[in-house]
Amino acid sequence: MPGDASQEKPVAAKPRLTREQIAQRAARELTDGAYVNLGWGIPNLIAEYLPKGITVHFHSENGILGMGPRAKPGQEDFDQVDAMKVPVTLIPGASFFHQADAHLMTRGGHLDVAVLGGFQVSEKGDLANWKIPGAKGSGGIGGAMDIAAGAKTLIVCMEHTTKDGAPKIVKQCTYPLTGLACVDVIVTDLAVIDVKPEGLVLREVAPGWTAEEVQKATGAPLIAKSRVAEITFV
Amino acid sequence: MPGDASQEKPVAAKPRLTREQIAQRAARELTDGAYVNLGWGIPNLIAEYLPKGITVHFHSENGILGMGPRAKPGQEDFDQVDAMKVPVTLIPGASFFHQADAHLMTRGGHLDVAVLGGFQVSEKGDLANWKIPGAKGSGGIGGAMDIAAGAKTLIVCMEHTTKDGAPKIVKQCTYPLTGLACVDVIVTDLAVIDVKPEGLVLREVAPGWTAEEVQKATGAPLIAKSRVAEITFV
Amino acid sequence: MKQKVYPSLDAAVADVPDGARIMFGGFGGAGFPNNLIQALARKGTKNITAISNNCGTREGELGLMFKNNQVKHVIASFPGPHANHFQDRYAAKEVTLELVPQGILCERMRAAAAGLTGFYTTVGVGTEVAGGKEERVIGGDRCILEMPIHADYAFIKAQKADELGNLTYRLAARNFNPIMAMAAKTTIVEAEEIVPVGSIDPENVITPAIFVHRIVQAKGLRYAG
Amino acid sequence: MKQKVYPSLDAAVADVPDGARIMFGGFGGAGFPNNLIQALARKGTKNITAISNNCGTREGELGLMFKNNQVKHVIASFPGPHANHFQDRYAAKEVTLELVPQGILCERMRAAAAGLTGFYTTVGVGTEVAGGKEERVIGGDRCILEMPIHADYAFIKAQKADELGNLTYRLAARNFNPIMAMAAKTTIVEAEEIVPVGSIDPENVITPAIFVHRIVQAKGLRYAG
Repeated sequence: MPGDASQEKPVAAKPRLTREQIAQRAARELTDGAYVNLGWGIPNLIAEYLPKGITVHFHSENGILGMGPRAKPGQEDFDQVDAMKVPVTLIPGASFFHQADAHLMTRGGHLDVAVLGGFQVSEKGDLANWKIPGAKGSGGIGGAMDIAAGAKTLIVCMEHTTKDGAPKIVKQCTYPLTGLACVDVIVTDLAVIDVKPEGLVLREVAPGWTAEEVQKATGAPLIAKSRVAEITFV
Repeated sequence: MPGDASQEKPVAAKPRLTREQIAQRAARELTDGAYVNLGWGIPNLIAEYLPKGITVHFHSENGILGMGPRAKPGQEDFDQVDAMKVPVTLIPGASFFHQADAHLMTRGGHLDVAVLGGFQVSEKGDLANWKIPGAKGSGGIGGAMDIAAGAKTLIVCMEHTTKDGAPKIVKQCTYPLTGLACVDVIVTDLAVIDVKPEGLVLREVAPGWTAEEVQKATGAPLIAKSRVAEITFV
Repeated sequence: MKQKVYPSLDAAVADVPDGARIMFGGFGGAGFPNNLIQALARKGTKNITAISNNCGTREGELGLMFKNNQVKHVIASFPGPHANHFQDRYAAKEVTLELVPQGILCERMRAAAAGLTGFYTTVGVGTEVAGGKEERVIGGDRCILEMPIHADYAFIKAQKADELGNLTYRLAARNFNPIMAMAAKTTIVEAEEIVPVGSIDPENVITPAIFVHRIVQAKGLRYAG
Repeated sequence: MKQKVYPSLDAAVADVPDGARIMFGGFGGAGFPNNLIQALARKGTKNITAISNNCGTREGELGLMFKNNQVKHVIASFPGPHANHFQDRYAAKEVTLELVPQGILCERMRAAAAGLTGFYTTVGVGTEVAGGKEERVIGGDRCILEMPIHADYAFIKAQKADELGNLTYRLAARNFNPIMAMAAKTTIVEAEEIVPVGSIDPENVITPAIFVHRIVQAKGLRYAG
């Protein structure tokens, strides 16, 4: 999809989706009755944007199924926290279990959808999301590797490019990997992309963006149908 | 320990311990607070003969800890059965769990003592107790292999010889094996024997029996101290 | 909201195809999904691979499946002396058998449930069950490699199910049921009682709803033969 | 009858020697055995190998162990950005770290508990955590071999303990505690409440008494920093 760069506005000038809008778009990937794990960062905002009329069962890897919204101030119970240490509520039919069973659920293919943040996603669906090369300190993996290996559908929510404008969707990850060939869908501030056996298929673009512009911001080839739809918000 | 056979009564003529007496003697190996699994046959009689003043926590591999005596007729609950399908009672502090956790206990070294029946025990402590060569039908293993592999102390209770008078304690098992080098103590109708790195150590003999006579009924060498005590019953 | 409660036993098993791999809960007369087994007999599914601790008690429990010649292969720990219908089929070579130590049966199903692709154990080393299995020494101990046991369906007997699929079991009728519920692709539960969502304390749920796909109410049926 | 209830926190940890391998329960501020950790600080045990999801929150939870330089090696999943005492010791090379994916940390401890001697998983294949581990293909999937994590002690935080050692936990404070309780040679429990034997419904016991060796009553202590 090569474009003629000279005829286009600079990429940075166009508005992109906000973090909330990325979450809002990703929320529409969830279906009624799904069992879902939300990771740190943008994914954690998704619960606020569930489509009306559907029930989603949120899983937390510390041993909760059926989390509701955050607890209101003053009503927090600090023994009832999610994986981000945030006091949460429960929906009816929730359950508690130990952490080995919680990860039996992640690894064993029991989660319908998991949504993780990402530093880089490769064209094969490799994910890097736990460690920035050269960062200070020990780093930490948490549940991401188990979740990446096991979820039936893995969605990654992230900005399309780094703060310096470098693509985060790349031919090959240069950051330390979380998992190989694990990502199914990428939702960014510029696009919705499916990771398919034939490559990265551009499903939707941010309002006002063209497929060519999104390709320019992407470090791996995108496959686009003749007309790619714009992301809409209801 | 070769003896002069001509001076002795035929082995078969002397009284041996009954099955109940074997169980009674084996029960004395259990200590206060021990977690114990009892197998089919003679081991299952042991619970009736616990030394006074001690509490033993009986484990059943179908998912019970803290079994009490059999349920009285008319008071049976057929959802509360032991591994022999017998309705049992519970002692205070009992618990239920699923069968994977029940065998995590057997394999993982959590049982202080397990007592199994035996067809043959070798001088190395190999056990054969699940299948008679040439027997009709499919055979069945049950929990014996997990229990044999994992118990801290494994006691085998059995008759010292077969109905034909052949020794069941042998140099090498000829029956299909349950486990290698797993038996710690053998309690029979003739003796109490410890399986030690140096060999089979004769600890006690049945009343009226000599070490030499027990040796004759045994298919592997026994190590005896100068004076081997007789089994006593209080 | 997505419905897991089925109107009848027959509806709950209506799609179980010939050749299905099915786990059946139960041990020692307790916790057997006898109503589902009877429905499967009515359905007539053939060439089943049955994964179960034992092979029934006369025509009760799994016995019905062998009486009707619906099973071609069994993975079991203790088929049992009273499993006469199985024993007859086995003697006639109409059914094949893989014998597995009971705890290893649990662990192999749990490995499938947990997304593990194999494990080493000392159980069974040097015995018939080690036949054909990879052996290696780990930490000085001889170990064999055991592989996960997957299944298309699990037939489960629960005491209570809420409408989402959270389960509790009664006493020792729990046995294999929670493990099998986690291990199969589609878990079908017969529950004594279907209770409203929210009526099982979240701390007392034994099988979380994520593992349960179909629920049908059925009064306990125990084979007392 | 054998007594598991200890008169004080200090008595419960009095024999924990230098160089001990200790599992510490807790996740996200919930279910940490903070009273036992403080007792271990008073005892002054050194050169600990700590097995824990994270490495404390400032001087709270496991943070105290690093502040006091009592730990030489950590096996953890997510040391954490607020584990400043750990991070300082780590930067100064006073403590070494093995990073493990969280679910694999659970499974490796469970393998120790269950007497399994290793398992294969697809988790971590092609990543830094696969370094030095045996890799093989099973059923078409690249897998790595993970080994059990054993420990001398587990420090556990429970809600209720009966005098035999049956435990329950409160809400999500359950987390790693039941797994660690099963995996260690000696399991030491601080319980909010010690209740009479028989007062926990046998169906609602989460950690059966067989896994518990020492119990001490201690009022919950939460690090709120």
